[in-house]
Amino acid sequence: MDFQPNEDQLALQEGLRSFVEGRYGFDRVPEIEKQPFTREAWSELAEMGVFALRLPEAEGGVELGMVEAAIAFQELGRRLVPGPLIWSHLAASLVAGSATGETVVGGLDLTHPSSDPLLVEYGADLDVLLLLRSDGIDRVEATSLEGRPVGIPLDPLTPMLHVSELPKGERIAGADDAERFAVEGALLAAAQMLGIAELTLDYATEYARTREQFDRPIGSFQAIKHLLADCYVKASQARYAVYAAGATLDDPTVGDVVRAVSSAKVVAGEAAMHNARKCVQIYGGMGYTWELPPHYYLKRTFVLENAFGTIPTHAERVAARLAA
Amino acid sequence: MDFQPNEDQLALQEGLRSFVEGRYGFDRVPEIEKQPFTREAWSELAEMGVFALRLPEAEGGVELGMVEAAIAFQELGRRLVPGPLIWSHLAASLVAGSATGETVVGGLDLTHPSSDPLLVEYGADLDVLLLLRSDGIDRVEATSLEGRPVGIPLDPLTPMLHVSELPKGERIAGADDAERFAVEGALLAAAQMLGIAELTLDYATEYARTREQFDRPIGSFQAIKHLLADCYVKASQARYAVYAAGATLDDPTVGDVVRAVSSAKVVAGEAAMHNARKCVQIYGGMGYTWELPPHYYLKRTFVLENAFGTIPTHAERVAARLAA
Amino acid sequence: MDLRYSEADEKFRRELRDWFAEEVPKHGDPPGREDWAARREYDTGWQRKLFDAGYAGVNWPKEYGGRGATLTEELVYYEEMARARAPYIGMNFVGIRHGGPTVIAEGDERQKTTHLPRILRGEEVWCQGFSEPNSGSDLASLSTTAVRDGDHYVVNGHKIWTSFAHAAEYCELLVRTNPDAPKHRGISWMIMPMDLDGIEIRPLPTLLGEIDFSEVFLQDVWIPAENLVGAENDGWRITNVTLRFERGSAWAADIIELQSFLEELARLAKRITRDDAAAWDDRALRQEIGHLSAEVESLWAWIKFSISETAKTGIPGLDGSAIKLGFTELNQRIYETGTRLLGRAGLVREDVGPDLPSERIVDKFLNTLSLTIAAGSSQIQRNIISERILKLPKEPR
Amino acid sequence: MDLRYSEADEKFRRELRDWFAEEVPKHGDPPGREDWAARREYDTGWQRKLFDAGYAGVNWPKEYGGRGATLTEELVYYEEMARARAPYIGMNFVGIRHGGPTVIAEGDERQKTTHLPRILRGEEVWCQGFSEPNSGSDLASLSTTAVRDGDHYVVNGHKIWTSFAHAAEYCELLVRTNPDAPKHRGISWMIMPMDLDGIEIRPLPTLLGEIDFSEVFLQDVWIPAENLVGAENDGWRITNVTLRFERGSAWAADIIELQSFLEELARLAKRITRDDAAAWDDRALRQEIGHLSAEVESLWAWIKFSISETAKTGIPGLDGSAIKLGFTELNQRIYETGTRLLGRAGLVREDVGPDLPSERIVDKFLNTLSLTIAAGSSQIQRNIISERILKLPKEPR
Repeated sequence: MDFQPNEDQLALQEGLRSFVEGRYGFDRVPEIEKQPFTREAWSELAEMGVFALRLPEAEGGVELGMVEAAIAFQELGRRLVPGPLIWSHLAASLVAGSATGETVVGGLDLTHPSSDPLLVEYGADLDVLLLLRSDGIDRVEATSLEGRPVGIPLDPLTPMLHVSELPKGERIAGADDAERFAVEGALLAAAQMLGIAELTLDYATEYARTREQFDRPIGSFQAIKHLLADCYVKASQARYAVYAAGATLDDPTVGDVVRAVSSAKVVAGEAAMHNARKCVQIYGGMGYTWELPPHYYLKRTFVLENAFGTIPTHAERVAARLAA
Repeated sequence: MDFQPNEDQLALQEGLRSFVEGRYGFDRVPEIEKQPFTREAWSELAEMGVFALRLPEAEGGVELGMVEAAIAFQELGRRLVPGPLIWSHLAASLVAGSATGETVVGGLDLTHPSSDPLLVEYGADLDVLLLLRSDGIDRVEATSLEGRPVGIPLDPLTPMLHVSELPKGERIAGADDAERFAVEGALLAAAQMLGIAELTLDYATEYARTREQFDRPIGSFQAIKHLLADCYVKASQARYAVYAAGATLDDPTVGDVVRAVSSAKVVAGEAAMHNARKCVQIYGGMGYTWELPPHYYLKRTFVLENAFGTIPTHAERVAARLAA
Repeated sequence: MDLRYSEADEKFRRELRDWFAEEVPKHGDPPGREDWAARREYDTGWQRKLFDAGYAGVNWPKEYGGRGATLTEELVYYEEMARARAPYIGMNFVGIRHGGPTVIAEGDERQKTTHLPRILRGEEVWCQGFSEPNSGSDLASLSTTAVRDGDHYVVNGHKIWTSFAHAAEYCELLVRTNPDAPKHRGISWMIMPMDLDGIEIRPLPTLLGEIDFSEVFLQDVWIPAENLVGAENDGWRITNVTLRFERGSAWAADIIELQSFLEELARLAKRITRDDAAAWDDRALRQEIGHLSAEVESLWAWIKFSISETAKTGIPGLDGSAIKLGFTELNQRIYETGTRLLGRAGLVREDVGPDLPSERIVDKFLNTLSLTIAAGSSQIQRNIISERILKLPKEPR
Repeated sequence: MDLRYSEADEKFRRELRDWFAEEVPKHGDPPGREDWAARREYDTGWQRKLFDAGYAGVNWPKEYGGRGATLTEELVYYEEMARARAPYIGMNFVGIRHGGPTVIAEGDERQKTTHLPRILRGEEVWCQGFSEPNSGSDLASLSTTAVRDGDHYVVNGHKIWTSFAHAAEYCELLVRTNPDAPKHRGISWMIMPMDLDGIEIRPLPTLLGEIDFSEVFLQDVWIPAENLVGAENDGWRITNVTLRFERGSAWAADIIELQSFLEELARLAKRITRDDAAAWDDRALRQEIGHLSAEVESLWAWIKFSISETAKTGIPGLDGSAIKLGFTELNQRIYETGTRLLGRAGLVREDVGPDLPSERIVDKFLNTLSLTIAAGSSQIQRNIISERILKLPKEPR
């Protein structure tokens, strides 16, 4: 057992972090916000291997595992990289052109029938929409989608297409792949939330070190210190839960995959929401402005919390395993 | 509207507080613990009017209302006064001798059938046991009870009789009285928990003012201050929720009785548990000793939380009214 | 302890209820977020209607054109306002709830006759110039200076979080008039006309994307000395007196709104399906909503207690901070629950389905994030509670 | 990042599992709470068996009679110990986990050969003399004095929270040897034989009613100077080094125990009925238990990460405080959930029904209340995390 990142994993992390910091640093957000999705940016992500990461070499991939995918998505989460990242990554082996970024693939999780409106993230930017159902995956060409772009999405970096009716689509994969999508999708969303939990902690810590009130940095007050200490614990819990779930998916003999992944989604969801909320609070009035980072992170957290199963859904899934 | 205690209410509170402080102050606990229930102490409580409070004058009572009963039970709760207080108070109009303390009446709430063991508080000290069922109230003579005194009750001041089987009993009241018992019982338990929330706040505040570490009173650290500020908010919420429920029972035209009482049980339960827990924590190592007050309050809180419906039960009851 | 309203209160309630029932629908729906002129018209128009009906400044003394209502009548007013979903006080907020009451308490006769009737009639909009970029929680450290020059003060500084600055005719302004005194002792309170030279307004978009707030830059603004309210350097006391009076019954309308929102959530949860069942079938959700409702009830009772206390003693108690803390934290939790209940419908800030009020719920949730920060953050309130109410020792500085 | 154990680890695991399967049942059930002689016999007897089988001091270096196991083997040891519900370390705790390792790291040869083998064989029980009535969170302010007199130290003071003091042969004692130095610089660490004159032990009942802890009064206790461990006045550093090594894998057994307790709760909830349904049918309860389990998983992963880091760097990282904070707070929540699930059966501290383990669950809940206080309260851990890990500025003093 060596539950430390190996050198390749560290290199992957470093490479992605430096790419993402440069391309998606907060100073770029005002510009990105005007047009969150562009084909050029998407190609760059493909070149970085974000989608092909786990494909066999023969298919143009690098044959990495879920731990590496989790590390990659953690970095994407840290800088709120926009686009249907999870769907295109999952689709790499199913939809031609997804791995290279030529075909932009999004999706809708329909495994849990609900009365929710049909809101497709980046719907207007897609080539292909996948419909994830319990018994299989259906493919719909984006051109056949009828819908209305939502005027004000919650997350300014996640535009939504409100689809009036779903075409039936073409069945391209069965129940096994559907189950795999659901589980891996949940983990990748958790990984992005881990990134959010980390960066909101970093932002809030830095702000607390420099912002002065009552002639001292606010970070010298226990009230702020203890909030941040709790944020640190939550971000750490999220980190190791996500990595452990990745390692379990990579070798299911080391644990229960569903339990590991659902635990990660619960803990990372909790951490992202907690830390983003505290980040707003610690920034004080500035946390309530559009111009500073905290609100973007909080808003994205809601998007990811509602992707591939919420905290209560996954908590119940863990409970079901306990009782098994 | 004048939601302030009137002079009579203040006098009642003051009278009871001074009686209870003298007779049940913490210095008396080691002695009381050896024998939590005595007939003499019970007679004194009866003389103070604890049981006859709401009876008509013709029946030896003082014709007061639920607000006054809540005030009285808040004071009893503050000093952990032992005995089947709620049952004997409720039974005053139903069981001869209950109001005067000559007949000691306890009870078991069976309105929600469960697999819980039959644990009767102060079972070995009772004359009469009432069985509260949804469709009525049954009376059982304590002499006919077969059971085993529990060696180690959680609350050292609340001995338990573990009854093996319940006699059928004699039906002495119908569904209306049963409903009344359930609602008023919940409020009186909430009132006692209010007392606990208040006194644990007082104890912890006083300790924080005097205990020094790092060359300052621990109460000068924000970590402790903010814990106590939250305790203050909880105790206040409990106080006014309990009083409002009392006023609503006294005049049901001012609100929804069930909603008011269930809200009080939720909020007071939450406050007592929170404040008792924080009191242990703020006392630090001393909070973990038998010799100091915090643990007695925490233990009694569990007893009251499980009396006349728990927090989740009452929260659901409130929800049902919202959806009505 | 009596929760029954008097016959006079109930008569007032019936009167109000009838009037709201008639007037609220007539006043129509509020205009869009960015139509400033229309919003001003809507808010001040409603204020004018209130004034004409005798309901403006319900808690202001009669001598200044208010209704001089008792505190319980005020409570009835807020209750009925919330029940009728009457227009929110909006742009009149600072004038009616803050600036006006301060002028009533501390202003001179000229200030009173100049401003009070116009505020009541919706003819004057006020804004607030208190916070500064470096003076948030530590408001008393403010550094905007006012230097006396003849019969004027020359003001320089930078204010932030000024709501509706560009729509306002006047600003209640805190300035430092004595830089050498201890920080609480060198502050003055003045009325700044917003049309003076040297005032620059720069909108500050909130996380809602709204530009209701601005930064206000003051460069050599010459304010007539007669606009000083109260004594020079007595501004901190003046501010705190008003603040303390402001709290209390003002929460009443919000509390009623929260209770009806929780009822709405219960209805919504019955309509929303998840996994082929109504969301309301989820006991965890029911318990959560029931729990939140119980807490709202308790705050409502607390406010009634606090108002009754003020009615008796004439002075608001110390509980304002504690009620503010409890209320604002609870408010956030309630709207977070609402947003979570919406599921993916909560990922948009406009309504995307029949009976799915995403816009209102999500925007309100975002709005609640400001409540635990503005007017003294939760951290500041906890300090106040622990030091002033619980008498815990101060921190070493 | 690899969670797979090596073949050698797995071999060790099989070996251990077989041995525990054979020996645990033979060792029988622990004796009653107050039968001290039997408890000592039970705890030290088990230690002796571990020693004879080569499993004593699994993390101690081989040269001192330990197994010198790798950190992952140590983890395997704790995992299997928890799975087998092997006897708890009990009275051997201070010697094996604290006093012994300190002597290994800082003691001289004589101290090592005198104490280490006897601790390992269960022949020496140690207790801890660190806390004092006025030195809890602020341990470094301790005031028990040791004054050198010839080849002895004369010790006077008052210690508290000393576990099993009356059963122990030795006490690891912190004393002040230089009253004039800054508080962290005047402390020494010594080994005090418990049979010296001048030691008075007074039991301190806990909220469980147990008397595992005592106060220890020291009046002119003459401790041989050779019992000083490390240099005079270097005791604070020595204590902290050991503390830091102590954390980490030691939580592993508790984590496994928590996971199996949550599984037990799920089974229990299926048997308990409430309102004519199984408690487990309550979605709110299932979500709560699932949520708690997810958090346990995350801490387990964190501990594995932390152990792997230590294995690589040789030095435990700074996360010990954070893991302690997370683990102890979670532990309390889990046993509170268990106690609440018991309902009225949780109002007694003995078993009152078939398959209703009230005694164990309720007592364990009460026990968890100490976890957020002892060995650095949650408040102290948050200070450490914020100052040492997050590098936030210190408070003014």
